[in-house]
Amino acid sequence: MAILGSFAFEEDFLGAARKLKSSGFDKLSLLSPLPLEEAQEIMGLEKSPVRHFSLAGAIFGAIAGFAMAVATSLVFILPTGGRAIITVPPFLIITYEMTILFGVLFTLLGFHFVSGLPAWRDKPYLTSAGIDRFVVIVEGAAADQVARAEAIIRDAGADEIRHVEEDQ
Amino acid sequence: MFDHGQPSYAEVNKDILSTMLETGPKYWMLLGMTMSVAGICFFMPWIYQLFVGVGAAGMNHNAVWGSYLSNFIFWIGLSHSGTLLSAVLHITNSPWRKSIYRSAEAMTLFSLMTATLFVMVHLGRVWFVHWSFPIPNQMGLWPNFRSPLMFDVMAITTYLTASSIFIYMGSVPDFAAVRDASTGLRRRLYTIFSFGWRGTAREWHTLGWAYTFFAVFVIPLAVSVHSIVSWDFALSAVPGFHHTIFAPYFVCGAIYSGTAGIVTVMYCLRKFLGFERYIGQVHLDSLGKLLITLSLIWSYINILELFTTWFGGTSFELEALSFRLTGFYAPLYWEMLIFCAFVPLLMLFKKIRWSWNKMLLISILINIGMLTERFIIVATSQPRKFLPDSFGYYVPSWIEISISVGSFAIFVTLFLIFIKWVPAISIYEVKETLKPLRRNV
Amino acid sequence: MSTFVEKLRQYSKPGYYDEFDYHWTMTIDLDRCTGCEACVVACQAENNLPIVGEERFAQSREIKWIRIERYWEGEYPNIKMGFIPMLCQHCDDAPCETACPVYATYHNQDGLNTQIYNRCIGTRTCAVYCPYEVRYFNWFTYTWDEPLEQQLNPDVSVREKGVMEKCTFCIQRIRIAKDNAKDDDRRRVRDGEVVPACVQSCPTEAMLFGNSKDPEAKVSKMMKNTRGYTVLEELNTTPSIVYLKKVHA
Amino acid sequence: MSKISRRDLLQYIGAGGIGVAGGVLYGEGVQRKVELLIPQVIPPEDYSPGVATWYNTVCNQCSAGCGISVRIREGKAKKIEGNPVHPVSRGRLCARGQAGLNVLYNPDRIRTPLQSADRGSENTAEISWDDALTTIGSRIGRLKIEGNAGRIRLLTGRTRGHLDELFAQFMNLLGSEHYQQYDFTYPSALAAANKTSFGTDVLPYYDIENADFLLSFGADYLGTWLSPVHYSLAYGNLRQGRQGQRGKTVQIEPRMSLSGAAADEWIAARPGTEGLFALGIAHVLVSSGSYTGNDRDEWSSALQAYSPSMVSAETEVSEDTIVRIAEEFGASTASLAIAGGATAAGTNAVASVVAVNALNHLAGNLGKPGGVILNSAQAFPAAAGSSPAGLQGALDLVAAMQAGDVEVLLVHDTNPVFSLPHNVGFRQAMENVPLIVALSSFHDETTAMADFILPTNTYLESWGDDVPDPGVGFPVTSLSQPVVAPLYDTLPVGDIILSLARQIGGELPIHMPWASMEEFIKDRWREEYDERMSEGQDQNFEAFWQAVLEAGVWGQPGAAAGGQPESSSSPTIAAIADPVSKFAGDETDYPFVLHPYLTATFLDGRGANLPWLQELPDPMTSVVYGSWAELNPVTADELGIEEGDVLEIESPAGSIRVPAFIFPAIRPGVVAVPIGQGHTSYGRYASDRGINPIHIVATLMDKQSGDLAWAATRVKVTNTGERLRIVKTDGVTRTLGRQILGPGNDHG
Repeated sequence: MAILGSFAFEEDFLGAARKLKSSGFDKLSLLSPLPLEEAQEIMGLEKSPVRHFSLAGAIFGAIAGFAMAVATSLVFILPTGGRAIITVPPFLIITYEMTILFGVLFTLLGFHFVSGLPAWRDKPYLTSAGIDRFVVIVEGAAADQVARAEAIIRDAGADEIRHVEEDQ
Repeated sequence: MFDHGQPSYAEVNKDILSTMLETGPKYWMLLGMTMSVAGICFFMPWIYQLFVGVGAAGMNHNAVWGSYLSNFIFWIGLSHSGTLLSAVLHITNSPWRKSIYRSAEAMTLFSLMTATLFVMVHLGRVWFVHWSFPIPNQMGLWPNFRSPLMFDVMAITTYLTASSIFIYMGSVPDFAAVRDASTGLRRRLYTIFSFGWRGTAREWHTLGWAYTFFAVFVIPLAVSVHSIVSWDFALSAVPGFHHTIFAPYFVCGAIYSGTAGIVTVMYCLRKFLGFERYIGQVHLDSLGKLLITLSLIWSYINILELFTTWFGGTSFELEALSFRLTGFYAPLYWEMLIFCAFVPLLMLFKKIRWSWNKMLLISILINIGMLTERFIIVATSQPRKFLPDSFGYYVPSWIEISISVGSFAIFVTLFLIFIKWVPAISIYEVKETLKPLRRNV
Repeated sequence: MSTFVEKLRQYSKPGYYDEFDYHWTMTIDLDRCTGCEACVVACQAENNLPIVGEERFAQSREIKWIRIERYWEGEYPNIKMGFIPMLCQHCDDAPCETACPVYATYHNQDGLNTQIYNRCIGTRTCAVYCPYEVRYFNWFTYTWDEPLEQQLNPDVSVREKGVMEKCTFCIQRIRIAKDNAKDDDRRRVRDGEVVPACVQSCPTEAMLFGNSKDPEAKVSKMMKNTRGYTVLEELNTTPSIVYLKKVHA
Repeated sequence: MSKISRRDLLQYIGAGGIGVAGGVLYGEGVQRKVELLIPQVIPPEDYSPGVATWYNTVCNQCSAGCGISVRIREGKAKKIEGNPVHPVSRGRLCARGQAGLNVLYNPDRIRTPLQSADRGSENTAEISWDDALTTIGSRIGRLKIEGNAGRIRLLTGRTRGHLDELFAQFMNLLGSEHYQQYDFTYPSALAAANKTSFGTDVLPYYDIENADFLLSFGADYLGTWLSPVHYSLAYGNLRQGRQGQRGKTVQIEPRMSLSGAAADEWIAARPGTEGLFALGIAHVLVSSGSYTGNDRDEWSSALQAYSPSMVSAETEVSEDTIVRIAEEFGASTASLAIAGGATAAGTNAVASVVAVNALNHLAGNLGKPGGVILNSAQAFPAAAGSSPAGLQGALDLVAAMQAGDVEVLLVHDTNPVFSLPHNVGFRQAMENVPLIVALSSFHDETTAMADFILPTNTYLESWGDDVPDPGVGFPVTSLSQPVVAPLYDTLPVGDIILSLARQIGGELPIHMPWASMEEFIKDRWREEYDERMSEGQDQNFEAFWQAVLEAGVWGQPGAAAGGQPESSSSPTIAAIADPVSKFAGDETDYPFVLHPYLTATFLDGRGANLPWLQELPDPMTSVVYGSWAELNPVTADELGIEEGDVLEIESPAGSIRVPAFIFPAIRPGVVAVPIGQGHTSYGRYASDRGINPIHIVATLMDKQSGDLAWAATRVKVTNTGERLRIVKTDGVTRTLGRQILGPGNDHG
C-alpha cells in the first residue's frame, strides 16, 4: 500500500516531506518536476557514489588506452618515421582520449547503478509530477500507519491524496 | 529573463511539448525540402564519387587535401559551441544557459555527425574506413597510434559518444514529460527512452552528479578534439601548417564559429518554434558579448601568426604567407578578415547586440568567414610547400561545392528531426529558472 | 622477464634501424644529370604507372614516381638551368610514415620507406606531410587502352582508385636479387646486383644505387663525396638519397 | 509429404540450422589451420617473382642504332633496357627507346591489310594479304613488262642494314632507279661537310668521352643529335668520369637545348652566324699562334677576313668571349668542336659545318682520343645505308609525281606529308599517283594517302640487322630479332618485299630466292662470316650465329680505327666561304627568326603516337600534350604576351596558331617552336594536338647538300587575344633562395 500526496506548492510539499521523515516514514519518494536541493537534503542525499564510477572509469581508460597503444606497436613491430617502437608522447594523447571515453562511460554506468534506472516496472506515479505537481509517496507503510501518513499529508496542504496497491 | 512575463510550470510543458507533438504541413514541406537537397546535393554526388574515385573532386597532386577537409574542420568547429559551452556554463552555474543549451548540444551532435560524414567523403577508400579503428579486421592489423589521424579517430569517437550521452542524459526527465503527455506507440517509446523516470529526489540527485561529471569530462575533451584536429596540420612540416599556435587558434576559432552558430539556431527556434518567451534579449546580449571576446582573441591569434611568420623569416613560411595574403586566394583571405575580425566589432554597440535580425546577419557572416578560414588554411598552404617546382593551385570542383551545400541540408534535416523527437528546450531546467510558486502570491 | 624488460627498453629508443642488414641508398650526381627524363619513362615502364591523359594531366593528377624538377638561375644571357630528379627520398625519419593511421606506409627491414597499397584507405595525409611531394594518389582507377595492358609488369601490382603510391626503389628487383643471393647461399646481395629501373636507364650514369651498410659499396664511397648534400636538410628527414651538387665552372 | 506438420517443419528447419552452423564452425575453427591474413606486412619468404627472359635486339626509335634488351614474361614484352654489351648504348637507353613498348602495343596499330576507298580519309576496308599482294604485284609486274619500271618509286625512311640492300635489289631487279630515302633528321649537311673536310661522308666518331673542351655549335648531342644515348654516356664521363679532371662544354645556339642546359657556357649568337663564329675562333687560333701546322699561312689568309671584331659585329657576341673561347679551345689538350641543329640547317649549312670542322683541324685533334676519329670500314660495306636525299630528293619526287611520271609509289617508314614544308606540296602531288602502297604500322598522314595499306611488323617483331651510324670507331653490326610473336595479321617489311617479288615473277624470285627476311639475313651473314668474320674464330657458322643472336651485336673492338683522316687541311681551307645564312622573309615584315627544334621525345613527330612520350614532360619546359612557342621574357613583355596567349606565327610560307610560353633562355627576336605535334592522323594520342612548325618553314635549301634549311625562316608574331592553357608540370622554376640544388648553389 502506497500513499501518494500531490502538492501544488513547493513549500507545502517540502513541509510534508520533512514531517513524514521525522515521523519515521523512511520509505519516502519525493517526486518533483524539477530538481529540488531541499528534497535531496530531506532524503539525506549528499555526495553521490557516481563519482567513484567516474574515477574508476578514468583510471581504467587511462591504463587501457596506454596499454592498447603499446601492445599494438609491440605486436606489429612496424617502425615509422624513425621513432621508437614505444613512442610515449603520441600514446599519451590516446591515453587522454581513452581516459575521457571510459570516464564518461563509467559515469553513465554509475548513473544507472545508483539511480536504479532503467526501471520500466510500474511504480506509484502521477503524471502531473512531471508537469507542475510535487508528489510525496509513502511506501511500505504498515496498515496502522496509513491513516497517520495521510493526515500529515493532508495537513500539509495536499490537493490530492491517492492510495495505490504496491505489487510485491 | 522572460520578455513576455513568467509562464507557469504547466505552460512551460505545454509550450515546449506542443512544438514536438503538433506538426503542421509547413514542417513536412521543410523537412521534405531539406531531405531532397541533402539527397541531391550531398549523397548523389558522393555516390558518383564513390564510383569514379576521389578525382571527381578538384584536389590534385599539389593539394591532396581540399574542401572536404576544410568542411570537416568547419563542422567540427561548429560542434564546439554546444557541448563545450553548455558544460562550461553548467559548471559556472549560469542561469541563462538553461533555455538554449539543449539546442546547442543538438547542434554539437549534428555538426559532429556532418563532420564525420566529411571524413568519409574525403577518404579514398571509405569502404575500408574500419581499418582505422582498433577493432579486429581482415588485415589482422591494428592502427598506428602514432598517427595524428588516429588521435582524430579516438578524439572524435570519444567526443561523439560523450556528446550523445551528455545530451541524452540531460533529456531523460524531458522524455518522461513527453511520455506523460502522449499516448500509444509514442508513449511506449518514450517509456523506454526515459528509463522509467519519475523525478524522485534520488533520481534528480544522481542525475545532477552524473551530469556534472559529464560536463567535467566534456570540457577538456572538447578542447582536445579541436587541438587534435589542428595537429593533423601542425604536426606536419608544411609551411602554413607548422605553427605551435595552431591548437589554441583552432579551439578559439571553433568556439567562435560555434557560438555564432548558436545565435543562428536561437534565432530560428524563436522565429519558427515560437520560443520568444524562453529565449530572450538576455541570451542574445550574453552571446553577443561572448562573440566580441572570442573575435578579439581570434584576431589576436591571427596577428600573432602573421607576426611570427614574418619575424621567423624563413623562405618557406614567407612564401606561404605571401601566397596567402596576395596570391590566388587572397580575396578569400581578406573576406575572412572582414567577416571575422571587423564585422563582429559592430556588436560593441548595444543597439546591434539587442537586435535579433542584425545579430543573425552578423552570426551568419562570422560563419561564412570561418568556413573561408578553414578553406584558406587547407588550400593555400599545401600548394606552396618546399619545392617551388611543385607549386600549384587547387580549385574545388562542382562535386565538392555541391557536397558542401548538401552538408548544410543534412545538418538542417537532422535538426528538424531532432525538434520532433527531443524537446528543443530543456523543460525542467527552464522551470528551475522560474521563481517558485508561493501560496497566496 | 629480464629479456622482456630489455626488449621494452630497446623498443623505447629510436634508432631501431641500426639493426638492419641493408640500408638502400641512392646517389644522384647533378653534374652528370642532363634532365633527359629517361629515368621517368623507365620508372613508368617498370612500375605500371598509368597513362592519365591530357585532361587529368592539366589538373595535376599525373603519376610520376620520379620527376625532374627544373630551376632557372640568372637571367638572359647569363642563364643556367638546374635539373634535379625528385623521387621518394626514403627518409629514415620519414614524416609520411607517422602520418598514416593504418600503417600503410612504414619503414621495412631494408631501410626502405614502403607503401602497402592493400592497407591504404586514402587519407592522403602522407602526401601532405611529405616535403618532397613525391607521393602520388590514384584519383581514379586507371585503365590501359587495349592492348597496352600487355606491357604491364607482372611483378608489380596495378593500383586502384583511392590508393596512395610512390617510388619503392623497385622493391621487386631487390626481392629478386635477394632471392638469388639466398639461392647462392650468400648472406648479402652483391654490390651492383640491384639497380632500380631509373638507375639502370640513366644514360649519363648519374645515379648510383647500393647498400650503404656495406662500406665497400660504390654508393658508400660516392656518398662521402664533398659535393654530397641532401635536399631540405633543415627538415631533418634524413633522406636515403644523396645528391652531388653540380660544379659551376 | 503432406504429413509434415508446421511444427515438424519448424523443428527440421531449426535442426538444419544448428547443423549448418555447427558444420561451418567446425570447418572454420577446428579443421582449418588458422592462418592470419596479413597482406604484405611480412611478405612470405617463398614468394617467387617469376622468371623473365631477355632478348637482345636493336632499337629503331631513331637512327642511332642502340642495342636493346627486351624483357619477356609469358610471351609479352615488358620492358626495354639498353643492351649492356652493345658498344653504342652500353646498357643505357633514352626515353624514346624505352617507349618502344608503346609502339608494339599501340592500340592504334594497323592490324590487317587495308584498301582505301577514299584517299586521305580513314574510310578503309579490310582485304586479305593474298588479294592485296596479287593486285599490287600484277600492277608492278605489268609496268615492268611494259618497260615502264621507271615509273615505280620506292620511298623509305632512313634504312640501314640488309633491309636497305633488299630494297635496292628489289628496285634494281625491277629496273627502276628510284629507290630513295627521306628522313627529316638525317644530317645531310654534316655528311657533305665531312666529305669535304675529311674525305669521307661516313659519319666519324666524335670522342666526347675523352674530350676536355667540347664546343658544340647547335648540336643537341644530349637530346637529338646523331646518337644521344652514346653521347650522354660520353658526357657523364667527360664531367665526372675521370679523376680530378672535369671537361668543359660550351654550347652555341639561339635557344637553350638540353645540351645547352648542361653546358658551362651557353651563347646565343645571332641565328645563322654560328659558322662565322667558328671562323672567328679559327682566326684567333691561327693568329694567336696556337696553331703551328705547316699550312699556317694558307689558313691565315683564308681566315683573314674573320677577325674577332668583324665576327663580333655579325654574331653579336662580344669580342672578349670569342677570344676567350678560342684561347681555351686552343689550350685544351683534347678539344672537340661539333655542329648540328640550327647551325647545320641554314642556307649555309655545309659552309658552317666546314667552319666548325676547321676548328678540329686547327686544334689538331683528328684521329686522337677526345677528338674526331674516323670510323673503320664496316663488316657489311653494302649495308651501311644509302644516304637519304634531303629536300632536293623530295622535290625531285614531287616534280615527277606532278608530271605524272610516277605510276606506283611504295612508301615505308617515312612521313613526308608531315615532315616536309607545306610549300613542297607533297600531299597534293601524291594525288597524281595512280597507285600508292604504304608499308606501315600506323595510320600517319602519308599512309592516309595510300590506296593499299600493308601493315608491317614493328621492329620488335622483325628480323633485321643494323650498322650503327655514326659507329663507335671499330666495326660493329647489330642483329635484331623478333622478341614477341606478331600481335596481328602483319608481316615484316622484308617479307612483304620478298612476297611481292614472287608475285611479280620473272627474274626476281630467282635472284631473291629467300622465303623470309630471316633467311635472307642469315644467308648474307653466312657469306660475310665465311669471307671475313671467321678470322680467328674456331667455331662453325651456326655457333657464331647463335652467339651473335644472344649478344645482339657483333663487333671487333680490337680492330684498327679507320684510316687517318685527311692530313691535308687544304680542302677545308678551300671550302671556307661566307658563312652567314640567308633567311626567307625580310626583317621588317618578319621581325622574328623561327627556330623549330627537334624534341627529345617526338623527334620529327614519329614519337607523337606513344602515350608515354606524350605524357613525358618536355625536359626544358615541362610541357606535355601540345605545342607551344617560346619567347624571351623581354620580347614577350614588349609585345604584352603572357603564357597561354595564342599567337599567330606567320611566315612567308604560311601561318600557325600556337600558345605562347615564356622561356628565359632564348635569344630575343627568336621564336622557337618544337617539332613533333600537329598530326592530323596518327592514332588517338597524336591526332589533332598542337601544331607542326615544319609546315610553315620556307623551302630554302642548302645548295651543297640539298638539305632543307629549316632554320632559315623569318616570321611575324601577333597576339590573337585567345587563350589556351598550356599543360605543364612545373610550378615556379626559381629556387626562391631555397638550397634545393645544393648548399651554396643558390642563385635566387
